Amino acid sequence: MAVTVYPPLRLADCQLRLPTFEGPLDVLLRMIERSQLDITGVSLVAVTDQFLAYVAALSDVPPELLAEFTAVASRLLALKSRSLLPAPPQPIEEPEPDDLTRQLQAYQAVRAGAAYLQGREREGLRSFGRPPARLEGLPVAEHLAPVPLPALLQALWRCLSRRRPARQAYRPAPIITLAEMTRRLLARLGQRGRFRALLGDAPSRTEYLVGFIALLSLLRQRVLDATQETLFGEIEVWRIGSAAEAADD
Amino acid sequence: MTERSAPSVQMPLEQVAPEERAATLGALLFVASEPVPVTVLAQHLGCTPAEARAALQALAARLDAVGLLLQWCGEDQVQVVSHPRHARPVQRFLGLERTVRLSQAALETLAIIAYRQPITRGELDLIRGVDSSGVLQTLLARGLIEPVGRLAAPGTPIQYGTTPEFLRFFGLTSLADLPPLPAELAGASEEG
Amino acid sequence: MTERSAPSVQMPLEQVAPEERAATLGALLFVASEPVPVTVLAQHLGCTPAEARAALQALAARLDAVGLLLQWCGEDQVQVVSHPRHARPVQRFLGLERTVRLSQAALETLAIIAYRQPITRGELDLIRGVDSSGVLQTLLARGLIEPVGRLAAPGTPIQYGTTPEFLRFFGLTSLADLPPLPAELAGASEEG
Repeated sequence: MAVTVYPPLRLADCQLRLPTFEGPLDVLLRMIERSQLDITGVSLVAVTDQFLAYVAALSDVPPELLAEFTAVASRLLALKSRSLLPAPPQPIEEPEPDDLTRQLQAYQAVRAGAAYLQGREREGLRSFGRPPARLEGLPVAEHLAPVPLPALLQALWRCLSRRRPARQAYRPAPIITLAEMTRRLLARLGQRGRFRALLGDAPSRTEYLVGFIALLSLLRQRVLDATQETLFGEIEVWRIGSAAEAADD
Repeated sequence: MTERSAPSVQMPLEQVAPEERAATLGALLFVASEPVPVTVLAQHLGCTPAEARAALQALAARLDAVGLLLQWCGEDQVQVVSHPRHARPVQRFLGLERTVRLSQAALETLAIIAYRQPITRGELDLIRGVDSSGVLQTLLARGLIEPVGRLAAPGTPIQYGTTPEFLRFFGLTSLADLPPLPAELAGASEEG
Repeated sequence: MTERSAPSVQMPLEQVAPEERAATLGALLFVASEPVPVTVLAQHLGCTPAEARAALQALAARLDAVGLLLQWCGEDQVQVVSHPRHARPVQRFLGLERTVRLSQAALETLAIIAYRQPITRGELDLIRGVDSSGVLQTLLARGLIEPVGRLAAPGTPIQYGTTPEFLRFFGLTSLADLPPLPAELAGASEEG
C-alpha cells in the first residue's frame, strides 16, 4: 500500500508581508501578545488573504495546518476585538485561554477519576441506606425537668404561708340591700355626679352589683338620668325627678 | 418482606461464601424494612435454612458491638433493631422524648410528703387546704412517692412516703440530706 | 437531620459512658436514615466532637463484620450504609432492577464535580471543553449531584456538589476514595 509522506508543514512556514510586520504567522501572534506590536495596526483581512494564498499554493493541505491557523486566527481576532473595545474600568478576571494546557492536564487527571468510578459501577459496588424509621405510634417518653433542691423547701414555705390567712376567723362581709343602696346613692348625689364616686372609696363586688341594680331601677323610675361615653367608661348621673318617691320603693 | 423482593426468590441465586454469610445477613437485614423469614434469607445466601440460622447466630454475637440487636419475631422471622441498651439516646435523637415540669401543686405536695412522711391523703389535704388526689396520682406515676403503709385509724388510710427515685431526682444520698426546716416552718408544719 | 430531632439538641443531655460511645453511635446511625452531622452525634453522646470522631473510628472498624460501612459525606456528616461488598445479594433482595449505566460523559462530569466541588456549569464547560447542561440535568435527576450554593460572581451562578447518593451509588467510604489528583492539577484546582 502506497504511503504518502507529507513534508512537515508548519504555520511558521507561512511568511507574511504586512506594512507593520514581516515574518511567520506564529511570530506575529507572539509579538502582539507581548505588546511588541500594536494589533490595531494589523489588518486581519490581509493576514487571512496571505494565508489563503499560501494554502492555495500547496498541492495537499494537511488538516492540522488548517486547524492550527484557525486557532491562531481566532486568537488574533480576540486580541483585536479586545483592543478596539473601550477598556473596562477594572480588568475583568477571566480564565486565559492560555490555560488550555492546564485544562487538558486537569481533564486527563479527571479521566482517571472517571475510570475509577466506572470500574466500581461495572463491579456493582453499591451501598444501600436504610428505609426511614417509622415513628408514628411509637411511645413518647416523658422526663421530668430537674428541680433544684432549694425549690423543694420554697414550695413547702409557699404552701404553709398561703395556708395561714385561711385559718383566720370567718367574718361575713356586710350585705347591703337594694333599698339601702338606693337611699345611699340619692343621699350622696347632689345634682350631678359620677356613679363610681357614689359607691364610696373601696366598694366591694356586692356593693358594685347592688349599686348598679339600684341605678337601673332609679333610671327606670325616671328619678335619674345617665350617660356613658365609652364602653365600660365612667357613668355620669344626674337628677331629673323626685327623690322622695324613689326612696320609698 | 414486601412484594419487591418476591420475584427474586424464584431465580437461581449466586452462593455467598460461607464465611461471608453472617456479614451478608447483616447487610440484608439492614436494608430490610420489616422482619424477614429465614427461608428468604437462606435463598439469598444460596444456603440451607439451617446454615442461615447458624450464620444468624454468628451475626447476633457481632451486632452488640455496634449497638444493634437481632430480634426474632416468632420462630421463623428476624429483624435487626437498635439495642434497647441505647434506648434513651435513640429516643432523644428521634425526638421521641419530652421534658415535663412538675407543677407548683405537685412540688408543694412532694415537699410536704418529703418532710412529713409517712402521711395520708387526708393529712395532706388539711395542710394544703385543697384536694390532693390528682397531684398524688401524678407523683405516684412519676415514681417519686409510693404507699409505705396504712394509718391505724378508722378507714386505715394509705400513708405515702418518698422513693429512692425521689432521692435521685434531687441528688440526695438519703432523706437526712434534706435541708433542715427553718424554725417557724417546723412549727407551722407541726400544727397542720 | 430533620426537625424531628431538633428540639432535643437544646436540652442538657445525659452523658454516654466513653466505652459505650461506639455502640451508641451504631444505634443512632442505624435509626437515622440520612447523614448526621458529627456535632449532633456528639451532643447526643454528651461528649466533644473530637471524642465523637474517635468513637466513629472505632465503630467503623466494627461495622465491617456485620456487613455495614460508615460513609463520610463531606467532612462533617456520617451515615451507615450496607457494605458495597454485599451489593449483589442486597440489590437482588431489594428487587432492584439493573440500573442504567452512566455514560462516559456523565462519569467524567461526575468525576470533575467530585474533585472540584463546589463548581459552576461555566467552570465545568471550561474543563470539559463542551456544553455540560444535558449531562448536568441527567446527574441532577438521578440525585447524584445537587446545587450546593451560588458563586459570588456576576450572575451568581449555581454551584454543584456530589450527594450522599453519589457515595452510595459507587459504594465509597468518602470522597477521599477517589484516586488522588496529580500535584499540578491539585494546584490548578486551587486557582480555579
